[in-house]
Amino acid sequence: MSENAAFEPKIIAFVCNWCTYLGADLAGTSRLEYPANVRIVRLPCTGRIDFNLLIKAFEMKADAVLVSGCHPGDCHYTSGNYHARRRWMLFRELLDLLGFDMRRIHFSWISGAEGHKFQQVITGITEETRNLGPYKLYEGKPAAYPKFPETVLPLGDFSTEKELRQTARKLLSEGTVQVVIGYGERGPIFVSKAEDADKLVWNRNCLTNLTAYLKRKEIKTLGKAAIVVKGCDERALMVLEQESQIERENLHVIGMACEGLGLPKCAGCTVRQPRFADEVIGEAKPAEQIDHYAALDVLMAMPPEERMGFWAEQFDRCQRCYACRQVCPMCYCEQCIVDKNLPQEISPSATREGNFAWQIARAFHQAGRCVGCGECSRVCPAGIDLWALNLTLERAAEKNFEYKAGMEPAATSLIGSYSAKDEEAFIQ
Amino acid sequence: MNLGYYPGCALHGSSDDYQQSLKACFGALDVSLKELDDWICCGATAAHTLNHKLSIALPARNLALAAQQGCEELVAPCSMCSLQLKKAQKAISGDALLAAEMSRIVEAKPDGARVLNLIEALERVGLETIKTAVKAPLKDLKVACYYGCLLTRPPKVAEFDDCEQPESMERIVAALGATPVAWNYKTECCGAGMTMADEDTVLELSQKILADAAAHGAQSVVVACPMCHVNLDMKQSAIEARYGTKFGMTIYYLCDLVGLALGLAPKTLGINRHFAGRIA
Amino acid sequence: MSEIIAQDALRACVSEWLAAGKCVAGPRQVSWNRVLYSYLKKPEELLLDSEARPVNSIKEFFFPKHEKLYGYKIEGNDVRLTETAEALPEQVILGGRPCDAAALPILDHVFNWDYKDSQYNARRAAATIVTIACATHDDACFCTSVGLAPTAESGSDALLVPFGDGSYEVRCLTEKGKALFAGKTEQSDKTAPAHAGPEKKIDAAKVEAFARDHFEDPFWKEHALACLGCGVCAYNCPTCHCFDIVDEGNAAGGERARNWDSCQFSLFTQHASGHNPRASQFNRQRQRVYHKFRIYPEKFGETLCTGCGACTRNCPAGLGILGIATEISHG
Amino acid sequence: MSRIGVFVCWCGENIARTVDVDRVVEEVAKLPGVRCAVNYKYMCSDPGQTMIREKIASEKLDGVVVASCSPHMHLKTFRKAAQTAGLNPYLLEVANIREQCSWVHSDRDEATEKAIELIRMAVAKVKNNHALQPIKVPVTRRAMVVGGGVAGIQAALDIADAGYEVVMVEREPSIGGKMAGLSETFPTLDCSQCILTPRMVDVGQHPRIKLYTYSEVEAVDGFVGNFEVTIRQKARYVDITKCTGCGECSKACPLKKNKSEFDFGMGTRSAIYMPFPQAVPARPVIDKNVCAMLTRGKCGVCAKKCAAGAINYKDEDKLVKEKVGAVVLATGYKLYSIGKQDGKIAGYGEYGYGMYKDVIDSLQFERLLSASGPTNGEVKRPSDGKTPKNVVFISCVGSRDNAKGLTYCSKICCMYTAKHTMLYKHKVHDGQAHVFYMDIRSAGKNYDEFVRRAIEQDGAKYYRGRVSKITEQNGKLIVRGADTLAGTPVTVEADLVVLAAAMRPADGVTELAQKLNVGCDQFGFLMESHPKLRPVETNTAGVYICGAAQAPKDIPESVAQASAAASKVQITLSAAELTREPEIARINEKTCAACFRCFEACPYHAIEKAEVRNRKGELVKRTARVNAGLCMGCGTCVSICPSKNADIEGFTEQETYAMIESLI
Repeated sequence: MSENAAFEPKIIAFVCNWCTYLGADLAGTSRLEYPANVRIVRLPCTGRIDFNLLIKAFEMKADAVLVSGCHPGDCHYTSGNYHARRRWMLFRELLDLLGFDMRRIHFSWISGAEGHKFQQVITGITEETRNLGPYKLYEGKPAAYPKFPETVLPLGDFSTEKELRQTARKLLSEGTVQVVIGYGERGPIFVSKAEDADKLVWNRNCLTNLTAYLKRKEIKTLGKAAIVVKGCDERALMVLEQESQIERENLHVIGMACEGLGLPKCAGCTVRQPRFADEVIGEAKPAEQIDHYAALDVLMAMPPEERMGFWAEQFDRCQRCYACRQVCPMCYCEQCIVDKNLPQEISPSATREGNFAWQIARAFHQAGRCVGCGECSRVCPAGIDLWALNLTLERAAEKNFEYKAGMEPAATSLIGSYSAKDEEAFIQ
Repeated sequence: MNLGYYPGCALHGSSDDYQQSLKACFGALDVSLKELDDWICCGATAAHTLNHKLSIALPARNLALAAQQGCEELVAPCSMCSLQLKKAQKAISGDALLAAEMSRIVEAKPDGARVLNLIEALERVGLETIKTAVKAPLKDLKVACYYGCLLTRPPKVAEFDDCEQPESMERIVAALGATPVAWNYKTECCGAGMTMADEDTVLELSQKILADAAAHGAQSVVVACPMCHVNLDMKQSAIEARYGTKFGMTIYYLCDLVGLALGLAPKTLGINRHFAGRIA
Repeated sequence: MSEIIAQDALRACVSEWLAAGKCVAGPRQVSWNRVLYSYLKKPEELLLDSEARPVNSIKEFFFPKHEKLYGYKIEGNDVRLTETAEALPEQVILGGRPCDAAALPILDHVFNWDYKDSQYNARRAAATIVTIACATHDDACFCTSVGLAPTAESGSDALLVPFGDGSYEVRCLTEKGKALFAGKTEQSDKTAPAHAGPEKKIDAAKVEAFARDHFEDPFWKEHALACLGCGVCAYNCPTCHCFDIVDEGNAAGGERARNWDSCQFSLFTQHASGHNPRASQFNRQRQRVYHKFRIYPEKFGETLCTGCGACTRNCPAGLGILGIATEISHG
Repeated sequence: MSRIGVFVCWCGENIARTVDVDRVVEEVAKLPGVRCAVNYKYMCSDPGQTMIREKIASEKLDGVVVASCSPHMHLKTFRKAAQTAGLNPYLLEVANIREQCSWVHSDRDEATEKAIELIRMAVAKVKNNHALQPIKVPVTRRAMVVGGGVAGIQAALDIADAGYEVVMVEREPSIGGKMAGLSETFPTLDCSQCILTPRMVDVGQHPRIKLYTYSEVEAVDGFVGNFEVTIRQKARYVDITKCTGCGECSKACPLKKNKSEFDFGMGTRSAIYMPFPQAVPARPVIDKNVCAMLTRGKCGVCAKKCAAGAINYKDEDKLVKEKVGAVVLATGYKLYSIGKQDGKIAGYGEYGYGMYKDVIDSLQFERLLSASGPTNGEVKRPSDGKTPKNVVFISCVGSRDNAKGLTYCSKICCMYTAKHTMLYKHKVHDGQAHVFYMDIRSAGKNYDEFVRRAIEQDGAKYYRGRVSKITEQNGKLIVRGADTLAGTPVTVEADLVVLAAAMRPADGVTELAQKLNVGCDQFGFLMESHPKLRPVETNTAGVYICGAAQAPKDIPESVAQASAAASKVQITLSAAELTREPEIARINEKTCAACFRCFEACPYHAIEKAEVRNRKGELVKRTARVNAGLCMGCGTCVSICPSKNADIEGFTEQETYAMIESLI
């Protein structure tokens, strides 16, 4: 404490125009004094306050950040704060995993009539932050690579290759589809001639989540497609349909029953048998169930500063090759936020700051969408444990909203919707 | 069922009969009362008029103890105790800074336990449970339910159905088969702490209460506060002497009636230790 | 007569260099499935005689993925430049493979043919490259096809040829190399066996010839369909050297920096107007092959590929130079 | 390089006392892009605004920052000034250095530092602002008035007389509201019905007013100028087009013992009934919960009696749609529920309301006084019909009571209580009125004189103090209270007690408000968009409020406010097209990936799924698109959109990031 006696923290508050900003004004008209450390950024509604703003605020050396808006039910725009609340419920879990100092991120509901509360909240935050001292963003303790629980990596037999080829041949020769997106000896292939159907293979190297190709211009031009999916890949189709990225009826789905490719994600797989494919090839025995989240518990068991150290070491390796983005079926934006520079919300540089900003954005944009196909982790040349970020958000969605992406086709998007009943304990 | 038990000074002293009745009664409902270890004054002393912080810190410590001793529900049969404890809880829950300060002072987190006065405690046990446990229904007992001034006030803290026309005690009494009378003085003051300081006032106020109860056909008055009992029971003869009216009104603790209805002997409940009236 | 050094002696050197304040980089197991060339904190981290090949190349020790060129401060209405006087420590790049080292002379040309890139050159000057000859190769390797070999010496200051018994024959090729190992080696009369390396897989000349008159050939489309447009191939290629220059800062000031860039990104050639001369992924892939086998050779007289196979090994979609070049080479 | 002008306001001493305005000017003048920086005593004053206008012209400013009070105070003022000087108003921003700086900090250096930073943020934003043009939307030149009380009636008549069509929706079978049930009105004691009923008839007969009684607003779609309202016409079981209002049906109806809503339970009515003789429309309605025909399928007497054959037991609720351009909410009030109500104790049990027959509320007393009331204007107490000789009036029952009631003052109770004592005295000459009050609030033309008359001429006894308890003893109500002026407890043996219960918003207002996205305060009163400057507007464009729905008020005020709302409506309807604030969302259709999560999230359904087609009409791509008429500019879509193709004018990503980056 003492060495921070002279330290005056910088606090950035993002507040809505109709409640908290008016609350702050009321504190003024009522002459309620509070420390001068806070800088208020006025936005129309908490619904407008995006997580990237918080990250940027910390990059600009904020020692603490406050997000504040109307009480539930009081939103000037009826539901902006509900949307915000749902996002923060997910976002905090991600930051926590990364080992962020959660004592520096505050959320509150302050109405236009609560000048006193505004005074109290700001005073509280300022004092707490004074005691915490300056925030050394993204600096953690070096940590040994944690010991994740051992799992057997199941490997199925791939006897159904012949059937797959027959199916493809039939679809092409009968003109049901113009192209079959499948796996070849070296990787994904696009078979448009029936006689080439034998180029298709089904073996342990059929790793790529082929649904990632559905977003690509080059592939769309090939005509009506049949696509080979494993149960895990198939989940992506649900989300893509939910987000109007595919018209299911214009896509022929060949589901491959799969008992594992010997990857970590195959342990305890719950979707070995595709459920919504137009035709399913093979029968898969259900996998022995395991606790997917056990690995996260290992990470969360580390003290925050060590978690931060762990991720800093990992993200320092990130090259920004964007393989994680390119292989992801859910990353279909026409122009990725990181490729935009007015404003430059996320630094394109492979610096620690830039890489954190990028990985946080990439992961959070998957909140309630990632289907856990694990491709990002598999292809990352730097071997960054990206799966942990996705899995954390998956757990948060399941824990807070009993929501699992890509399980049923009719689901509404988690982030696009809200419930007045969403329950959290962190908003003052 | 297990409930924590905060006796406070009264039940360990002048109102020992209350404690006896309480234990017997809850025993019969097989509710075990675990007395809070190392409890201290609830603050209903001069504290709450002299030193605000102290008046919160005292109950806060008791609440902290409750939390430490893993008790989730704490019965405080004395209306002053329950009030003080609830007051403190309210104050702390509403004010983060104060909460922090209190934790510093009592060196523990003063949260947790839900505080129950006698009525709430019985409600917690459940009207149905009590109904079914009744062995000797108290039919043809006409009783005036007397809450006194502290049990229901201040409304924001006590959170009674209505601080002026409460009905929770009537519901319990009815469940025992007795007939609660409709009367006017349910929540008037009996003179409470004036007992020593200014007896005249006590006698006057208590007389009004007894008179109105009698006027509305009550044969007895049931209370849930040691102070009320002292003033209506112990002082009754003095009142009768002063105003020359014979009341002969039995003053029961609420748990007395429950106990009786459950078939316990008046002796077991310590009713024989009361001063006025005859035992039903 | 030859100089040899045992592995533990080599590790001893590493700790000595570290103690002397040098930066030592070498292959390191960074995660369960990845080996990267990266700076070492302790000698044990150095991964020797492992089948697993580092994903990246050693170029990043001279041409980092992000490099500050200079900083600026905004004061009132004027801007003040602040030079980046980064004192470069001496570097030892240990355990690179000949195909990695061979890329350095190539990069030297790029960074010096007109503008002399001081920062790159400073890094080069401060570094000693100690290569380890390959004792094995995998399906992706094709150094022999581009005129290199498991014991190629180009770009190395010293070459360590493994005996297979945990010791190496030390061939000091430059003064730097000699200086580094002076007194660290023992005399011996054995000489290390030379590993043959992969059979010749592609014919660079054929590829260049094909490139000359097949610019519009449908071949390129067919072979690019699977490409997802990430930067793995370029970023981990020892010879790819494209970069982007960005200004990053805020109201107080900021920096001008050089970041890696890849011709495989759609934004690489995107015009401000929105028009993109390489609109589709196959254009970009074709560009990469052209640059390596036609455009660069035309300018500098050598192929922009050392046959390390990194692009093929690491491509998420199983593509890479080797596949395409092979197809062209065999008809 | 931009040319920004910074204008620092002293706000007299308010800012200058704690913020060193000279230093501020000196510092911000150094900011890149700042062309000039000046300070002045009162920027909002005419000379202040002139200064801004002149500088814009002389310095060719392309952006302005005014450092002054909260933007909620004067942003509009200054933007207007900029506009008159030819600068696009949206190139002006306000830095709030009063409410959020000088007023909350005492350390002069800290406050000055903060002021400088706040201005720096504003400058950074302005640099990134761009000119915005107001949005034009077409207008349906009709209005809807919800609520047929005196406020609604006034509003409807004003709008209709101005030449616009009005749709009036009233929940009860007749318009007239509370006022129709009152006896006489203060301070003139003229008969309430005598002044109201003619206005009611006007409404009923007005060629431009379309009346929906016994109807409720089911749903509201659209936006200012373009609302589509769905109205539920509740089944009346009487065809009002055939019915002549002769009243034979009610006479014949065998079920006469139903509490009359109009008499607040003091009187009775038959199952088929007209709420009161002067009802508009003068048509009966069948209470479907009691009518024997509708409950048990037996009876049908009224149908037999009805010569016009207007009775229709098969009648059902109907849903009708109406298009309007503006809406007036005049939904009125109800009384604070005291004591026992439907078996539940609601508060103030000490007064025994609902336990003691002769404890009644003020509206019930109005009916006792009213010539058209259940007692034909004779004051008789409910329990035994005796004429009460001692009547106690208690004011502030529920009002101004932080402990267990409502914090606000219901405003009219003092006056009508005084009125009650008078009218009572005039009817019961040997009677005595007692009033327990906290304060007498009689501000208003001839109001205080009126109260004086009650006390001095009609001899009402006023006790300044609260009543602690009412008890009943052998037929008398023992009222125990205090006279704090005399400093003594008071006990009155009363025959009747009248409680001046607080005014609360009518039931269902919050639900209605939600349908229109209008805010309510913590008590449920409709929220005006500015307490002083926009008292009848709401935060939803095109929706206006008046009468007791907004806050407790008396008849003259309600009428005045109704006319105010009416004139606002006329402004909205005056042009075929109206202009809206352009600070709304926009979508970059070029890079929109059409995932339509914004479509799901938008609270105003302002996002459309659109298609982009080329000249040949082929589909190029799908995209989200903003309906400028619907968008309210909350920006929820911006956060939902991963690649920020959605952005919000006035708070764009670029502006916001510039602000944050200026905080270094």
